[in-house]
Amino acid sequence: MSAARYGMVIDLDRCTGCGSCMVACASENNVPALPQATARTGLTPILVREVSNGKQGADHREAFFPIMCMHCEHDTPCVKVCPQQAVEVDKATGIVMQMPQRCLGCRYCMTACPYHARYYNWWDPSWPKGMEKSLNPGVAVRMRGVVEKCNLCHARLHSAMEKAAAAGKREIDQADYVPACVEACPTGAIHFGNLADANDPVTKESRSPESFRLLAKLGTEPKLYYKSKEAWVRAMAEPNTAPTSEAQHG
Amino acid sequence: MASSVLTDSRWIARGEERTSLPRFLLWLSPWALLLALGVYAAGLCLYYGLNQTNMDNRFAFGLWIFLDLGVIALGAGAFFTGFLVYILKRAELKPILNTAVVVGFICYSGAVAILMIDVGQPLRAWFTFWHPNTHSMLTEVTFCISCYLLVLSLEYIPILFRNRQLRKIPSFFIFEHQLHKLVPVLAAVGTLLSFFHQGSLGGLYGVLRGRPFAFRTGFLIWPSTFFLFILSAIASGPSFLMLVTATVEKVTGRRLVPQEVFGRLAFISGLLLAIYVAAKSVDTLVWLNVTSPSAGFAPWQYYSHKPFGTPILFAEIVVFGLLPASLLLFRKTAEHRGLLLTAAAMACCGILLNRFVLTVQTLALPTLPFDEFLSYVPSWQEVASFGGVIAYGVIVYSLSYRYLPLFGSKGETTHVSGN
Amino acid sequence: MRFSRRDLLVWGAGAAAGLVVTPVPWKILDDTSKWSQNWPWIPQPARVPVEFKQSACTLCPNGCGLRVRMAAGWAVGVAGLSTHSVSRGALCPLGFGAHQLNWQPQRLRAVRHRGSASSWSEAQAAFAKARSEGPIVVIDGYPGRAASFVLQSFAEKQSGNYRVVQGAETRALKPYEEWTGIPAASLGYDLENTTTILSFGTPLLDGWGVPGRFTRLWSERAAGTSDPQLRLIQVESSFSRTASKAWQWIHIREGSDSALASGLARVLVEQNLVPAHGPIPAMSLAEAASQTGLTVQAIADMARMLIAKTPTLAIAPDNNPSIAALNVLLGSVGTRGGIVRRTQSQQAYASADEIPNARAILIDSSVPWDFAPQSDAEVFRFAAWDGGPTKVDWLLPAPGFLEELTDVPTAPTASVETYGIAPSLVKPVSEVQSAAQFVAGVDSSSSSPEKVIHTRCEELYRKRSGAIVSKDRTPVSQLASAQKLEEALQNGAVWMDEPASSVKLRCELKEWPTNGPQPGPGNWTSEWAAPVLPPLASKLYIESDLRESLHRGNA
Amino acid sequence: MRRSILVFALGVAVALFAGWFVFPRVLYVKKAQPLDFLHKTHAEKSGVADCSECHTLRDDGTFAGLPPMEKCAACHSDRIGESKAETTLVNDYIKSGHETPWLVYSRQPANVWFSHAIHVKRANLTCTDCHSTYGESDQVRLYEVNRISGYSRDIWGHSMSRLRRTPHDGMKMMDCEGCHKKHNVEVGCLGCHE
Amino acid sequence: MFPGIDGFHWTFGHILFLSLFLVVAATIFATVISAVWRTARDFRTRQAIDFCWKANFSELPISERRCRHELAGRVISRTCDNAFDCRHCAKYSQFAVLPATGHASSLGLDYPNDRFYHRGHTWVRPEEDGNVTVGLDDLAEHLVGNPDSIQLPGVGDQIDISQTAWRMKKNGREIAVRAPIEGEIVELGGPTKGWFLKVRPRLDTTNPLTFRHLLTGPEVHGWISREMERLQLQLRTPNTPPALADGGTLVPELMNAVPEADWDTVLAETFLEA
Repeated sequence: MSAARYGMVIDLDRCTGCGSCMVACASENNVPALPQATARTGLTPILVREVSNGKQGADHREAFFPIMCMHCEHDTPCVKVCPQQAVEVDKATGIVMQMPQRCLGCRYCMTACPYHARYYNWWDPSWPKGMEKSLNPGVAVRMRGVVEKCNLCHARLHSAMEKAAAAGKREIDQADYVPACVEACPTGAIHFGNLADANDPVTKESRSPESFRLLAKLGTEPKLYYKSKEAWVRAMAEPNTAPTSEAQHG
Repeated sequence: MASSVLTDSRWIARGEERTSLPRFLLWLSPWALLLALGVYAAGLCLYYGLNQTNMDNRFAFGLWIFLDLGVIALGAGAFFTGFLVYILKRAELKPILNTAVVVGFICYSGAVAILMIDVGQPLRAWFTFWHPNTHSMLTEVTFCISCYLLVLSLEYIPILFRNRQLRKIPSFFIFEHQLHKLVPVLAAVGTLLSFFHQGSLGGLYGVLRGRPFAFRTGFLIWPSTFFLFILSAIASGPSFLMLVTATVEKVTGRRLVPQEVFGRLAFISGLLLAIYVAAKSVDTLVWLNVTSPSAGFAPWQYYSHKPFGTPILFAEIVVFGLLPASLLLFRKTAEHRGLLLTAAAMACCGILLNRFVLTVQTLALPTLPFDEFLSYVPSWQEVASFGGVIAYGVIVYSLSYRYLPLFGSKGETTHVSGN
Repeated sequence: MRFSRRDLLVWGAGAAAGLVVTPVPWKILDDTSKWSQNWPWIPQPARVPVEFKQSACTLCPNGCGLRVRMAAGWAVGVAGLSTHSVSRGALCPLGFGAHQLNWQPQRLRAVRHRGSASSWSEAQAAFAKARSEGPIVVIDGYPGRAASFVLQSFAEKQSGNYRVVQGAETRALKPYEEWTGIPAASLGYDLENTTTILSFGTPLLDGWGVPGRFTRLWSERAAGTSDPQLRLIQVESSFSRTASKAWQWIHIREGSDSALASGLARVLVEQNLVPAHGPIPAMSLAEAASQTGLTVQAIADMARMLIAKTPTLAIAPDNNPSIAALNVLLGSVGTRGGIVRRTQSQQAYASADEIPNARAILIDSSVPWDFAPQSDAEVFRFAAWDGGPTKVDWLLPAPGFLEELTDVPTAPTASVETYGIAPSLVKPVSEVQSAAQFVAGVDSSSSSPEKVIHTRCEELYRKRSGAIVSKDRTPVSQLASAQKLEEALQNGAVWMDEPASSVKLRCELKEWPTNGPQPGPGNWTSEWAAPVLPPLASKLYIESDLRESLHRGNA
Repeated sequence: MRRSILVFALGVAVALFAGWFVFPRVLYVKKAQPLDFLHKTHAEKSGVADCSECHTLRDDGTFAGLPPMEKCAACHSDRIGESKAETTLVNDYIKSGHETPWLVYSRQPANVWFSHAIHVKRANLTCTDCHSTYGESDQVRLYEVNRISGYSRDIWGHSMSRLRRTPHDGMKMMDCEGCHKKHNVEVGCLGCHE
Repeated sequence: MFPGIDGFHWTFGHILFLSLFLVVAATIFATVISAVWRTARDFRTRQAIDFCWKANFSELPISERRCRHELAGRVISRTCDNAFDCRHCAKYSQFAVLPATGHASSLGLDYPNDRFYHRGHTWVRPEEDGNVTVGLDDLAEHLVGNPDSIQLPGVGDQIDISQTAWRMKKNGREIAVRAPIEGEIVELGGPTKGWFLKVRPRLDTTNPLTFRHLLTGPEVHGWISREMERLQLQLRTPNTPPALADGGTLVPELMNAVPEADWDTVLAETFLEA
């Protein structure tokens, strides 16, 4: 399989903030919904954040940012800091891989991640009696005390690879590998593709002037792009250009 | 018989005056209670997991990282004194050496204990040795701290074997003697290790490209905080030793070390602190004007959040840096015991404040434009395990002081050659 | 010679030294870490092959198509069925977690009589007794299903009554029912052909109607462009999700929808912006302006905006007659891109708002939990989930998500007749019965949903109109047999009728309505039959600030 | 002095004995398979030539693992021979329709993702490359499970030191890596983990 | 961490980091090992025993380390620097010839002249069969009286000069009695017999070196009188009757008579413990 660089362009003008991606992701990755969890301790590998232009009344505008692992390419903060190589950037796919079974739960990577896209299993995962039957067989349940995050639905890549291999093919059929959030988005706001492939529509889209990346100046080269016609939304990319407001998270 | 039950004089070096056993136990009991509470809290964290703490996905590091950085900085006195005595042959500091070793041992073992409680999977901590990521500062820290703790325990053994009863066992006695002759080697190793991990602890946050508040550029792979931490650690270490010794002297109402030792320590501490403050100021200016803006962060943003306004920066550099440095450096103030100790205390506080800012404030500050400033209050379990470590320190030190020749008693000074 | 303490120490030292060169410490180190990676108390999914099946979601009357991931006979994942011609591969967020609903702690697993445990036989006996003693009212929340047919015919046989609890979308069509005489259940919105939509706080992008229908339409024709083919004007007092994505958000005062409608009507009529003169609202433009908080000019501009690109369709979240009247004025009733009549059928349902007195009331599980019948009759309520305290005599566990075979009639807002089948994919977690099965148990003469579905498929085949749509579109006329048609529907295909525009609909408005909307259920989650959220959907509310901020006013 | 050397040596000796001989027997629990199934016999009697005749790949490429009961029932629907195992098979499993609770020697933990399809179809490995000649086994060996980790002993391998190992002994990650290095196939963590 | 283990790469970082770590670990390990080895060596070459006593000796208070010749009044003041082993003392012979000032009576304590005395308050008496008997001297007897328990070595065991010969327990305090002479134990005695050990000395009794390190004649008086002074000081605790009845003779079972005294110090200095 020739090296790919999987990435996304999320069209913020299309995101209505419905949250389907969050639910689909949690369901795909066997994330438990724990009664104890709060907005600060829950597991939401993809989290839709609401932002506003800070204006009041009729001029008020809002947009929604689905935040997940940005799969940074250049000295990836989390990879660099993990003491025991539980995180790595996969050479074949460019996916930033988190290995819960290797992780010792020091959470250094969480402090390193500027996007807060990493989550810690504060509790033992558990489900109401019988509900464990509804777990996705493709994904092993993580244990308490480890960090996890979006790995671009790697289980789906597994089955795609296996399917290809069974058919005697070396390359996977791109149609077989679509992350859950992409599949779930009712407005098709999340575009997933191979940035290494110049002809991939996502590659083209990522180069459009309307596309941008969060905190690009940190120089971590995220493979997750956002896109918007709205100037104020694009200004959200950097803290010192972002419209300041008290109304945010009011 | 009653007299022999209620006394432990057989264990106390001959000619040393120590308070009666009951009074000693009375002194220990509150600390023992605190320790027990700490152990219980730690047990909760290990059994139920870290949901017992108030940390969360944004505040992934809490009280414990501040504690670790703090005590390890204060524990730096151990390696530094060893370095001065054995490598630079500053014999006048010998009287403080044993106490330095014990303090160091306490700080490091405490830090490691807390570390083991606050990682989610202590059973897998050894993976760091098996699959180390050599680019991670934490790997360096882990390796160095575990090695240095070993060194400290080895340095502790001779002091331990000098106990009046243990020394009666010939093999112990000889081993102690032989090991003691090799301690300079350990001191050298300890210096190397400490140099690296004190630095790496600074690097820990300095390398966080994703946290422009902490991120620093530097020399080769080391961010400037690497060197600042070493400096601040060796500056505060001696001050902390002075504090400990002075406290013990107060508690026991006895002169333990000659005044000139204090003078010497004060000078060293003051000098290094002054250098540190200078370096720190330069670093801060570079960071405010170059590093941070180039990452897209306007410096004023960091200080727009109460309570972390610019006063904290001022306090860190001037109030707890420049001021104690000058107090320690000027002969006049340094000779006045009260001022001396105040200055030492301020120096230590300054170092703690610096560690606090670098750890807690870094996490509290938002990075994404639509993040909010977060606050975090440790849960009682965190505070209790913190207190447990302090109690552990007090207990170990008290026992060492009572039963071991910490301050150059007859046992320590004379050493006839083996043959 | 005796073994002194010293010897013991030396021996211990030796043992320790020896142990280091045995597997003991190292193997234990390795195995304990392995143990920590496989903690026995953490559930792991079964190692079983995975397959995908098609069905439809019947948790609400919109019947979105599902692609269900199955393992060991259980649903282990839900996704939208992209080939489904109604929902077009989209689902609401709740749908994606629905496969876990059946194991919710609130799931009803046993018959309960006035709070205490009972049995099906007792319930059956009680129902039979009630039936022999007097009329029975059957209440349905999802009319048009095979099951509904069974219930309705049973009710009528009993000289009882069949009543329906209608969703907000259907209720919103009530005014047109009054003015056209066509039952609301036969009306729909021709969204696909409209160019301007004036939405009065309707959550069009937030679960209104079939989620996939409008969101896809919007994303194809409107999203991300300043001059969209489909103009969505959202009139709302607070800043909603729909408002955030609308082409224009008109910010008016709370509850001044009618006023705005009247204002717009005045402008349209007075400035001859609409061809035929209709009735003129009593309210003056200035009055409307002051009520809505907009300027007179703004309302005038807005009116022009409405006719700039026609057809224009005003959509209300409730049965607000003024808004309906505005549609009439705009000539958007019975025309392409407006309110359309999608079927010839005159099928009208009596509303459950008032209930004739009866010996017993049978409530189907499709009725929203918050519906409480105003009657002192004996209540037999079917439900899959316990939605909290409510006054019922018999609480009867109904099949949960994908636990029963059912058919999917046309969605309330649809502009075209559709028909689909939602096969049962998982076995019930406990002994459950649907209302229809229960009735059949009591009255041997009544038919079963399976049979009804079968006959309906045969009818469709006989009519030969419309087509079977899945990946591709096959006219019914080209199908070999009714058998084939049923099979296709079983596998996620949908029967679609010819486009609605062919069906005529006449509507005149005598005078401008003055009465306001009658209150009905509020946002989309309370519309939803299941009273409990899927656990993963609850994360939206608890672990993110996404949903709590819904309906947050900014003004 | 001499005495203490002796005592010390005694300590070492005891530790060595305990560590190398007692410990493994304590750590691993031996379990018997529900039936003594013999690959050899089946290869000979029923003329099954190829492993994949029973251990099949599904259409989606996933590995079916051990054959389902129907496969056995196909021949054993009525008993062949008089062996006790035969009786158990027919009565306890085929008649009652229960799957046989085989203890899988090479079962990896839940977090491991191993694709037979990729290794067999793409890398052209043969079954024996990993499973040795177990396909010709003429006796059933006991299944040994690790008390602490719950792993089959085959994962660590039968040589406690992992030094004197037969080529196919041991299925730890190190062994996977060894083979991958040999054929220089590089995969990331999630290449083999879930 | 090591080549072949997941995550190891032959990169500069790995090599540098790990070699540095291994060097450090090796150094620490080597340090410990060499300390252990040196310890073992000291024991092998019996230097350990010797060293223990020397170290102990060096930590005795100066007043306890007076030279025998000072005791005998041959010199004004001299501190022993040979751990009471006059056999190898360069100064011994040159002082020994000087006249002793001091008379031979011994303050009501019984110090017969037929034996030699060790500073640890033991005596050695040569027997006809060439063996010697070893016992506690009178002062020690007065202190300890009847010990609660005695732990004698076995027949055939070696004892060394100034090493522990046997142990006694009294009032829960352990007393290690130092051997006055080196040799092999041939018979065991006890307080009842008035002697504790019968020893075959390494050198025969005719050899002058055998007893050279032990006190005789006038030295004994000087020594005992100083010991008595020390006792007097140490036992003069505020709330006790004068320990030394009628100014001279000791009361028996002194330890029981004056229980509140600092017996750890008294016994340690009497039996030459640190």
